[in-house]
Amino acid sequence: MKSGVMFQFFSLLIVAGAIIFFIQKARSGTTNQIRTIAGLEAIEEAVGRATEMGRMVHFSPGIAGLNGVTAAQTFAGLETLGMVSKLVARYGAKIFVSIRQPIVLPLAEEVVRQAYMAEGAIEAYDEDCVQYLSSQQFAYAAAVMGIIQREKAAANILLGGFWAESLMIAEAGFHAGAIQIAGSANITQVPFFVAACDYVLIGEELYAAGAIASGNPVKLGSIAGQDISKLYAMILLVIGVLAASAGSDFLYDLMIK
Amino acid sequence: MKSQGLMIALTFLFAIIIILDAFFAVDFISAASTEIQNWGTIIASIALALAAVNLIRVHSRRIMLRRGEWYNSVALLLIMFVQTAIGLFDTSTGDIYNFGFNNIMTPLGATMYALLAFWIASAAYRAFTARSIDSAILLVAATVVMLGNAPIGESIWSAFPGMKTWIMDVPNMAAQRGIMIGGGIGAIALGLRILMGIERGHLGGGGEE
Amino acid sequence: MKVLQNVDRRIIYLLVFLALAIPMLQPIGLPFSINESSQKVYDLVEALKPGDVLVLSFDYSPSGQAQLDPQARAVMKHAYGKEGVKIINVAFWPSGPLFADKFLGEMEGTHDKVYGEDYVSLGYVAGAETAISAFAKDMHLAYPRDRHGNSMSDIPMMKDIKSAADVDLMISFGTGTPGVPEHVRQVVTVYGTPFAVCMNSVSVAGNIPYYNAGQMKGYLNGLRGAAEYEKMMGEAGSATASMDSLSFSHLTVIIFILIGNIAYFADPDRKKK
Amino acid sequence: MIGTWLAAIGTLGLMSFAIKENPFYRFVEHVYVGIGAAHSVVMGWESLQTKAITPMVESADYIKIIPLIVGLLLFARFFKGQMWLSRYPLAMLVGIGTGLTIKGTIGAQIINQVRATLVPLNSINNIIIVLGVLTVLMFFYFTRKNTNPLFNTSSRIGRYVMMIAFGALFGNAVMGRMSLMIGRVQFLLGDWLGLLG
Repeated sequence: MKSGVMFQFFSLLIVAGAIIFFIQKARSGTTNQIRTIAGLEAIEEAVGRATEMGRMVHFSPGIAGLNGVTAAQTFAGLETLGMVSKLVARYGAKIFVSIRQPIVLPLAEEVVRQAYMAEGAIEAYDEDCVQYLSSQQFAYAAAVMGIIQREKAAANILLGGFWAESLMIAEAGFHAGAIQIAGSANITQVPFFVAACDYVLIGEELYAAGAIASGNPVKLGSIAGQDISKLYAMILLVIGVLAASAGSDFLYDLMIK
Repeated sequence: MKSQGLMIALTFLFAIIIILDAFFAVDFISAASTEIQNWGTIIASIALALAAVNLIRVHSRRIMLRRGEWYNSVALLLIMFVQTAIGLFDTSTGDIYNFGFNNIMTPLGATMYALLAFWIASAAYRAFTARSIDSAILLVAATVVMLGNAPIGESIWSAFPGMKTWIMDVPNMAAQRGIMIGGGIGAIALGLRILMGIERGHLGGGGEE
Repeated sequence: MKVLQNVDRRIIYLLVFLALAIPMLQPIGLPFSINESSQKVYDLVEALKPGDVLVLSFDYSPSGQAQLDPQARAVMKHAYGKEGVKIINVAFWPSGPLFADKFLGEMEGTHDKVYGEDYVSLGYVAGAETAISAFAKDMHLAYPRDRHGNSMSDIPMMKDIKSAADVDLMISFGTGTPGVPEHVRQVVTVYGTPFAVCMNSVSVAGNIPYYNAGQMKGYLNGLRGAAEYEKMMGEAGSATASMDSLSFSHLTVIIFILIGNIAYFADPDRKKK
Repeated sequence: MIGTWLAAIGTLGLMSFAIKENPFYRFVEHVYVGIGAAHSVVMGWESLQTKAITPMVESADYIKIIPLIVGLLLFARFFKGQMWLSRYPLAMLVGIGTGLTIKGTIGAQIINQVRATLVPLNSINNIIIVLGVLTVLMFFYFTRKNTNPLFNTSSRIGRYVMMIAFGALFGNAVMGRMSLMIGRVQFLLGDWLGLLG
């Protein structure tokens, strides 16, 4: 073993072991309880309000594609879209989904159609409710702003990978008086969402929301495994800090062994 | 050879070589790890041309069908071909290539995101409100940091830079570290799901923050 | 109050533009102090001794140029003035080498470093984190030739420089991904190379834990960081000249937030929304 | 001179978006996409020369032919029915990337971060740092009951600590965005119009 990496190596074994174990356990049917995510709970209220007011619900799954590290955010967005459109179909509200990546369009259409089908409301499904607007980041943002303002959206739900356009879209929703629920794993954009939106999903909450909305066992299992890994980090922290306060650096030294 | 199993095995093999090399000093693994990393940079070099090929397909179709603003597509392809040709013959160190880079690409790229100064000001005016404890804390901290960053803050009250430094180095550091540890564990979990063959079709990405 | 909430956005844009432009035409030169993190970058460069190896990594694109160019100019000027320091310019973003070339061109004749003996430009290699890792592991295999087509084995100064372990200081000029986390993961953690960063302001908050943990020894924060570096060098440049604009644009944003909040809380319809 | 004018026209073209989305803006935007793609091709080609062609020609390192061919398979996606071939280079890239992420993250982003937090609780700042890191981790701990009072309190504190961090991020973002515009205004007033000393 190289010097200075022993502790890292065993920690990696613990982290990887926990994650793999819980994924396998979830695949074999064990379910885990997950804490509520306020933004996810608020979706029903937002859809209900849109129904009462007779105005539309706007949804965007972000501007990321299906490749690369940010794809996970798009998938989480689409998973929550399934839940949103089921509620829309159940209440008889209207939804509009804005798409930036052409490759995401067919997936989003399918998600919405399936949701209407599951609610037995396929005749109410409007084919034009999912639309590709533009591939260019700011042209997309401008188009979304236009739609939100024209239609006076009652709810604005933004869940996925967002970049610099986040505050433009959130500003438009705020000005239209919409209930805004937003979330992204791109931490740099979360501040703008917090300042302009009613409910915000912070970072990994987005993935958890996607896993809850879809009930995907692999993702739920992975979350449980990650939690055990966080617990491991917390335990190290507590022991190390108590030791350091008592004047002992044993863990501090052990960690670079 | 269409088998997904083979591809997952390949992914697994490459990843495991790099991981083993990080922890164990074995000569042939180290050599293999160096070699495949250099292979990775070769494949990534070729991948840089993918966007151009994609643009040629999309825009040549638009031009042929005279669809939408097809003349913009002509402009796009024209400048792409000309600049590529200059770059290939003159290399990126050449004066003609740098003329295009310095006078077209750089100002346009810089302006694209400069517009954010406008958007952020307008959002500040119209949408950023302290309507919950969360957003109130955020806006107060943000204001202090802004006054700590801008020289005028110091002129107003000399304590602002110190307050800013404290916010950055204490509460901000703690929160960002918590996020970083959680995110790191999430990244490892994603990696494991890829290696287990559960998560498919990922390719590293990146961009401007 | 309703009027306040419905001001045309173009008027807001115009006010921002004026807040930036007027102080440029009529500078007042408000004083500013030096942040400790910037001082540390300066001290790291200042402490380089003859024979030390410095790597400058250009990891930004035109979008980040407004903040990174002044930083890079100031730091390069400082570094190239240090006698006997060997400098390696690399890039992990495709625009990086062109920026490096631009500054080297501007500095021609102001320093006595000789290409190949005292400094070298290795250029860009694709692959982001993979390229960074390959470079740190074995520079000769990662860069068989330099940016001008010279074979690496023919470059005298590279004879004794093999991996990141031979580097005394690495500075990255970065605005995104790949950037700080990638360098920390593949260079600092593995080889213990002292590392400092010149970055855009948006990236600063998220990278602070690396600074606290000593993985990043110092950093410059955007345009303000560049102005501080110019001040430490004793040569006011474009960044220093823009500090008044920075002040008034910040003031504008703060005032906007205040007015927006007053209008919001004074709006009687707010509860019914 | 011509260069400065070109740059100024382009800059104004993109800035016109602030007034209204318009045809001139779209034209300039297309030019930007075109030249950006060209830059990727040129730099990709030079990187390929450095990494594959030089070693093969100068050091007879013929094994580099393997990644070269595998890399070219990336273009198989543009031929109907051959998409699967382009997954091989991706599988390799993802393998390397995943390996680097896993081995890099555990040290740099987890162990070293925990280690740097092992401070004695002898000052307010240290207490805030330790509690901050712990409560933020608690906030992101998902598999638990909603009624757990320890978790509920701590994750609320974690949330507030994060809000301060987001405020810091916000404040710095304002500086970053303003700096970008300062760069353009300096160019327009100085380099182009020559109004700045």
